[in-house]
Amino acid sequence: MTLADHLPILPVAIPALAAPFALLVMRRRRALGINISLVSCLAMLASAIALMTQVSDGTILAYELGNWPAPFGIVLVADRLAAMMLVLAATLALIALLHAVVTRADRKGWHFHPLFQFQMMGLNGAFLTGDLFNLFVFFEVLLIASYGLMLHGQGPARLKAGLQYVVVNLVGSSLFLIALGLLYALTGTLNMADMGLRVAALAPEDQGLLRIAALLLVSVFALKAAVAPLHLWLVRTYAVSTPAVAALFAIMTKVGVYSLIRVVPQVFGDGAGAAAWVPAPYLLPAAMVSAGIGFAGVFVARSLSEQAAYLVIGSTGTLLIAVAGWQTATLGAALYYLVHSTIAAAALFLVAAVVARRRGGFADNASPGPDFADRSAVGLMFMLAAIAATGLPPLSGFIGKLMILKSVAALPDWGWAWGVILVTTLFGIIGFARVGSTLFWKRALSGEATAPAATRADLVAPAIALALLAALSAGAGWASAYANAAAAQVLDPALSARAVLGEVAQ
Amino acid sequence: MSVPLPLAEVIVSLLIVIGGSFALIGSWGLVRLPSLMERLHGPTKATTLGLGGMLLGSVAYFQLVRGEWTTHELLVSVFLFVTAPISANLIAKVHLHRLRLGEASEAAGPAGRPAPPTADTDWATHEAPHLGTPGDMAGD
Amino acid sequence: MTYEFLVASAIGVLVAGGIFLALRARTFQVVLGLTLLSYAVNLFLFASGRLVLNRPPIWDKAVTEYTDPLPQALVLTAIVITFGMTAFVVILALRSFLESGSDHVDGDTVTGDAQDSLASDDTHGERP
Amino acid sequence: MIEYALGFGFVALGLALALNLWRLLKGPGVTDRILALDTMVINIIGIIVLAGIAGGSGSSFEAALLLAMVGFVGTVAYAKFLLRGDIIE
Amino acid sequence: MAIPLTLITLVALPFLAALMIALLHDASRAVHSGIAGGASALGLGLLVMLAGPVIGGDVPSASWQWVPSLGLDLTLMVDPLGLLFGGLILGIGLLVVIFAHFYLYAGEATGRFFASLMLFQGAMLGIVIAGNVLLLLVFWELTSLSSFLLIGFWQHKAEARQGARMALAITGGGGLALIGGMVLLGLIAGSFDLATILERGDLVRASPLYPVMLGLILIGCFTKSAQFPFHFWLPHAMAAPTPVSAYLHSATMVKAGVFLLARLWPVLAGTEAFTVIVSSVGLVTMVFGAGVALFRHDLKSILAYSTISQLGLLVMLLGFSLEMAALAAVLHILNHAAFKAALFMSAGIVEHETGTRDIRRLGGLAKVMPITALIATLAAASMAGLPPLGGFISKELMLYQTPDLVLLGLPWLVPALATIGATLSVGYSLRLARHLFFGHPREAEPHARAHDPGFGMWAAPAVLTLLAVLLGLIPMLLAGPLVGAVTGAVIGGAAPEFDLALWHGVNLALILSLIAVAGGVLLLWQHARLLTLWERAGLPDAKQMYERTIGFADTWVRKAIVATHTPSLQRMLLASFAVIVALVIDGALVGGGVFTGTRLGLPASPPAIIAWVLLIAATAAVVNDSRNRFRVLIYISAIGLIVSLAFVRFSAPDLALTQISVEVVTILLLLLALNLLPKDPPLLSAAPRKWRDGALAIVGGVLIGGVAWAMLTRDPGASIAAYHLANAKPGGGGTNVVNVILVDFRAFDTLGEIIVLGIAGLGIFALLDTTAVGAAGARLRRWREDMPHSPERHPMMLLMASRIVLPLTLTVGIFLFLRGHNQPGGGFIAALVVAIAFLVQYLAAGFDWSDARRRFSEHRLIAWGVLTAMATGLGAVVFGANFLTSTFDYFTLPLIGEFELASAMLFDVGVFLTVFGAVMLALAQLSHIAQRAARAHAATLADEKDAP
Amino acid sequence: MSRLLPHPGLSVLLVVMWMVMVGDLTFGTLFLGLVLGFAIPLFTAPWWPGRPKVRYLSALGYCGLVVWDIIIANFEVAAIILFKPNRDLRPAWLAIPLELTSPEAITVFAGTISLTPGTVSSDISACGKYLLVHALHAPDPASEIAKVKARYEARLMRIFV
Repeated sequence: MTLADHLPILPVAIPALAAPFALLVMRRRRALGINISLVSCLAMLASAIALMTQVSDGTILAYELGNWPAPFGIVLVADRLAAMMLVLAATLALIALLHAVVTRADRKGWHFHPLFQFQMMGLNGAFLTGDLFNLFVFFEVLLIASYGLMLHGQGPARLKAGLQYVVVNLVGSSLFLIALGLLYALTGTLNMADMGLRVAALAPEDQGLLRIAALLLVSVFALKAAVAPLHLWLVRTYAVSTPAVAALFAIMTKVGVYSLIRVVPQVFGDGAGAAAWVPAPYLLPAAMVSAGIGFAGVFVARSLSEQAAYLVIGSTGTLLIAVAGWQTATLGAALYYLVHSTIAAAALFLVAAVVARRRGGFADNASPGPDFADRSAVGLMFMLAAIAATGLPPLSGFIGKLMILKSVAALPDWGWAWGVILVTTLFGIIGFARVGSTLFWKRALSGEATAPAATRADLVAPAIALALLAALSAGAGWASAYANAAAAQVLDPALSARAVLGEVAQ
Repeated sequence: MSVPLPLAEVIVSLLIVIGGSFALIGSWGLVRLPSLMERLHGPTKATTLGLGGMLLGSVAYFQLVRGEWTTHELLVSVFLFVTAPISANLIAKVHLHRLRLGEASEAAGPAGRPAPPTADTDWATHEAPHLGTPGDMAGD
Repeated sequence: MTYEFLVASAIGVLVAGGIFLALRARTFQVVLGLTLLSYAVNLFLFASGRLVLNRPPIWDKAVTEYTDPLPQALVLTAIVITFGMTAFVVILALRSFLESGSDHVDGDTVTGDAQDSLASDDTHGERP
Repeated sequence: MIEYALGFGFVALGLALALNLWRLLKGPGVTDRILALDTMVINIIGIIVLAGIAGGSGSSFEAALLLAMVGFVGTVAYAKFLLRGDIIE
Repeated sequence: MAIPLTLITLVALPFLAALMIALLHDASRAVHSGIAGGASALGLGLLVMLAGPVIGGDVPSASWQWVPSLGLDLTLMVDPLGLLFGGLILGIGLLVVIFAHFYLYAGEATGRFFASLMLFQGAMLGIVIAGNVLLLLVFWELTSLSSFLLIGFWQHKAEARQGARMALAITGGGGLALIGGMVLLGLIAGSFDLATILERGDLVRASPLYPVMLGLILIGCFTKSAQFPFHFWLPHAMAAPTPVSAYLHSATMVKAGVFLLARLWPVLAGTEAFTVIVSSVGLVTMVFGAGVALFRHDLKSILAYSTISQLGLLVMLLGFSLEMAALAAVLHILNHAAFKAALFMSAGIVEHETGTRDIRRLGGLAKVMPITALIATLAAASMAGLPPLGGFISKELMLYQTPDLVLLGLPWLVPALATIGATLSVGYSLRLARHLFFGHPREAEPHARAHDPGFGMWAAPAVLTLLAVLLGLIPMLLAGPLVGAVTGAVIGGAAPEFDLALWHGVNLALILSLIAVAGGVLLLWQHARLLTLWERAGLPDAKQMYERTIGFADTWVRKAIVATHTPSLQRMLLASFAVIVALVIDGALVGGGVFTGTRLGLPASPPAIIAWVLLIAATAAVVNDSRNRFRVLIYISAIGLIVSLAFVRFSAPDLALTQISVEVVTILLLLLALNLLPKDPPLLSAAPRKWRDGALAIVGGVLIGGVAWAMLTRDPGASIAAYHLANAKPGGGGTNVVNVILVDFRAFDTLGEIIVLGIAGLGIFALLDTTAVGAAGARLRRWREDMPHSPERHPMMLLMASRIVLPLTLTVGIFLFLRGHNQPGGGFIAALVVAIAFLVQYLAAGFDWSDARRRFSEHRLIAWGVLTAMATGLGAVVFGANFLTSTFDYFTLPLIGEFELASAMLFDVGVFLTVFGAVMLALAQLSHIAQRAARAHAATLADEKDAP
Repeated sequence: MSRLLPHPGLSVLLVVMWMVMVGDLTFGTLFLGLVLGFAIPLFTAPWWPGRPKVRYLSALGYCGLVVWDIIIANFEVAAIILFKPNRDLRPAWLAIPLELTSPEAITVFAGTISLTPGTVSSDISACGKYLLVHALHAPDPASEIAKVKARYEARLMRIFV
């Protein structure tokens, strides 16, 4: 066995090691802790990319923890989709961490870096695991870590929002457990691939329970993905979080989307009887409503961070519209747009932070303030971020939306989908134009120019994010091809079943 | 030990019955006795002889009937003997405290309220133990 | 009266109580509601292995029949996690009460609450 | 024979539990409720012990042991709360 | 130079220029304009190089793959149409740059200006030479964005910001419609390659989706080229600096719509729908624009509406679906570009010199600025369509075509309206020239300092006017071949025979244009009276409508959002629970299947039933009594007791142990918290809400309970647990299968689980670490115990007992840990027991006393615990096995006898450490925070005292 | 000696307890028990500062006595609960003057009183010289006090020197 054989465990193991070490050194030698955190993120990225290169040819790596054969032990499954999410998460983490360190946001408490690493461990684990209960565990890991991060810096606003966030997610976890119990009671297994096979063999008298379980499970994912009407928790939570954290949170809702994409075809595919493609009747309308609400929020929001928070809802809705098609093309489009929208939202949160840092008391509210440092540079960044957020050229959002529009056109009610997508985009454009022109063009008559920013280093992180979006747009050919391949792989559960359970299962 | 089975069964059953009855009596006392201080006596039965009986019964059963050496039931009794008085003591303290506060729900029993031991001191619940006296645990 | 009925109905009652309390406006009640819910959920998850009497999953040459051990392991994990979460939410509720002086779930100030001993003058909450 | 004894024991402890419940709900004093809870722990230990005998396995005695400890801690905590408010000061 | 390279450079040049200027934004104006002009000139040169062959009939094109899966390729091609527009964009661009260099005032951000200008130029150029419709869309939206920057260039002006926003909203929105239309077009035609699409016109027109597609595309075109009713953004775009207006509204921005109509003419044109919609919209716009222009007083506003009108003319011509009309359109595009740019620049000059654009304040400028007067007048004449200027020819052609189109079944309608339009345009053109330059000055002030600008400033308009003149004098020589080729490109075939000349003999067109001229003069003569009528009419202003619509949408959407999205936990949870209930019901109804399964039930024993009653009663008490918080805690622990009893009964000893120990810790935690929380505050919910929630709760309870029943009454199928049971001893080396699952089969879960607990500990620490400061600290210091307390801090008996309880409990803990692998117990339970043992110390002896004797740091315990667990996992990797692979063996020592060592035990140690650390951290932190807050405060006070 | 074995009695108790808990009489168990019996008191010594001198033999005798009393008294109290109506009940507060001084001794004394049914030691006086005991049925408090002091306190005086 070489290290390459253990590649799938690395994205989980690295942060799980880094976190306690950071915790040990944090109190006495902060700098060392920061370095541990940064190095760990780089290592994560490296391992994720290595994993991607391994699976990009379509191989599915199954890593049996403790050498216990699947489905009896826990197995990690690394396929194109998982690798993609891992790379995305690591990249985002690097950007967020960079911003946190540069802006010294990580110095408000003792536990930022350990929590951050644990958060990454939770995310990576959730992306890799092929076991439903293990997925629950990693959900909890990333949630509790996110509680800590979300409350980082504290203050009344965060505490209020945090309480709501935590309670809602606790209810979600309970729901998850009920669904799990039901599924185990019916199928007698926890391994997703195995469960997929067993679900297909269920007796007719169990179909009702099966459907209930499936619906509950899906609703848990919807709650995490903040799909209307389960989205109410998101806005305040994200708007009040420390910007670096909020930027990282951009991927948290995508975990729900990911789980949906991962579990539904694998477990509730064609063979699943009453639970076949179970979210079908609800997903599309819910997605449309989310998109509507999200961009309506962008349209009326009164501060950048609030806009960014609503954007998260809106973009998730948009990409779920595509997901609801459950076809290779639509799913491929959705995956490409998923990557884009995650980075775009992060960029917007970071720009909001940069603005707030420079405008003093005016923060990032959409109200005219005095002139501030690097106004035109920041303004340009905001414009690019807004372009990305609304999906205009030349950044990747445009290509993503084109892919979605084109692929969705094959669906029965494509008209609705198109209408929602196009109109919401318009709302976004108007909203961003208004806020941007007020923030960066209008000048308050009163109020002296705020002092020049202590550092310009905080411009780096958002710049990197925007550069990534440009790259994603330039390399859209490769990226979209990869996304489509990943989609095709996900939609053929037999592949992963074979990889996980071996030929015998077939 | 070699005890003929019937006898063993008799012993076990007897212990179980005694234990059960005392537990029941204790709880009955908890219900019927007039005020808290009296009720407080109920559980002590259940604790000591009630549980003790059943635990001994269990030991005897595994020992004599099944011939397995299981003694760790006794530990339960050990713990209870150590802890039960403390629980009773604290509950009594709370009662005295609330009695002094005049909580409506906390009625004095037939024994009335305890008089202070002497003129110049009061019970520890109402007056911090004097320095240097056994009750003075503030130093710890 | 079968054990199955007892357990199922108990789960139902706990869930009902949990939902009702979780929808109250005071943090403490919400916490209670979550506690009830977690009892119900643990029982439910445990029940997914069905009910078996006197067959603990302790391996023994003599015994051939065991209850399903897996749900027990899952519930154990679940209990631990729920404990951690509950602890966190309790502290969070307390903390936000201390910060805002209100134990309303949305941090709204409730008229008629005497608990807030802090005069409104010094609320220099965060230090930058 | 033992079966009958066990049956008696179970019924007795069951009744005891019921009586505790009555006291637990009725009060009147909060001390009565604490006491009821304390007694309940004892009775439940009893039930566990009897169940152990009935099931012929000692695997549940640790539960009894733990209950004995934990019941004590609970009572102490409640009492300390009522006496001092801050149970760990 | 190779064709592909040429094309890519052609497009890239402006963007590179923009980039350079942006990078050198601190450099002087000369540098900026130099780069911009140089880029434009270079591009123009390249285009000229291509001109010969293109007009000769071959279409240089190049293609690179970009997003194959999408059909979006980087295809560039220069056909005559592209050539014409490219020429206009670059040529006029160059002139505008020169003009702007002199026009811009000192101290203006020329860097930003020229960068945006180049950006825009690149986008425009991209539109006209894009060979792939999706690529065209990319550039299309880019023009909207860059024009946003240009129009808003004077950021401090409110109207500039509004104008920019409006332009972006309208054109960008139209662009979205266009995206839809183009994607549809591509899907219908089966390709997004422009050339391919242009060949498949019949296929497209036959498609059932054609109307939708047409509608979407037309919205795109109309918004861009300001057709009625989307025209209103254009006049407000005049807030931009004049060079920008000259560029956007003569040759580029607004022409993009016209260009697209022309580009897709072979595909779209010819159908009834196309002809009627396009031509009528164009007609209306033409007349409407001209009419408004006649009554404007702001120079640029007049030009703006004239632009609208002229664009209407072009659109109408293209809408005719006639080849000759197309030709006329092409010619007029050329003309309009020339005279309109010239006029804007002259307007800029006038404003620059006189400081006003209100023609009512100006007049007789011909004396003081003759050159400008000459240029502007000639250009205006061309706009009016007077001979011998280019405008005349194209208008002739237009009028000549009008009878061929019949709308509403009225053959005279189109010619009549066209003539009216022409008349009006004669009117406003003449009025413009006359008011500005002839008669005598109306106001002295602006007149005083007016004089001709330097050559640099009037050179550009001069060139354009010259072009306009020559287009009239020698049209065939100058533009004949080009127009022919372009027309061919537009109609997608050979251009019809045509001859461009001033004189075609007396025909309808001539008569009509004579009428127009006469009418124009008449209008000018009667203008004052007409003006009063017009102002009395007071037509609605589209801009206000727009503003109102946006404002309306904003207020109401915001109302709706605020109403629904004010963060309220109760609402969030209500939504969640409602969804859950609905879904369960759906599952039950749709899924079908039977409710009660076939499994035989186990008869319940009497104590069990009583315990059940107890649980129900306690739950009811919790709900009903939840106001008295302390009491509720007692009920809760009663419930916990019953649950653990259930675990014992249903043969789950490990669960019972866990439940019991977790129970007590939770209670301690709640008591600690409750000490500072209100003890029995009034309840808040009103009755109706209670009923609603109660109903929901009952439904939810019944549903979940029912599901549980359905589940419990079914026989389990084959479970993977069988494998665990079979392999626990041989494979995992332990007889307690649950524990083996936890530390071996599913150790990965446990790893996550302890991490959750560890994080919870850290989070709690972080939360409480800051209680001493800020509002919380202040509140804590003022916190008065709300119930009188007993003075005795440490009851003697308790303290004495605790000293013996500690070692006893520790022993039990170690015992539970060691046997965990084979009997109920294990690291987690042991950790909780040990934690409880220490907590008893804290309870009895107080925090300080006990904490002083503590020999461990919780943070380190957590860290080392996780590390230990990870180490066991990685240890396996070191030995080449998979992560968390366990091993075990039996050893025998003399005297001791045989005993087992399993690597899983080490993992369990990790569990123990983490859990113990987390629990201690949480509770120790929470204890006596009030005192600690006071202490911290005292300390800070002391520091402050020491400081000075 | 006292530093390595702070509480010899405790150590013995732990070893016995370990044997009882593990429930087999192999040498391995005993060895582990001895290790724990040595280590745990050492580890927990800081939490038990007092070093009471105890006569262990007489302590054992005392335990026997107490157990016997418990059994007897249980039946008495059971009789009271079952058959004596509340109106005939004569509960009383007894303030028992203490001659014991060490907290350990007093605690044991109070514990004994609580364990033997019919009496519950409720509180100690602030001066530490009196023990407040509640008797379920004490028609004659004085004799009750005398009995308790004679039967238990006297013996404890001899055990705790």
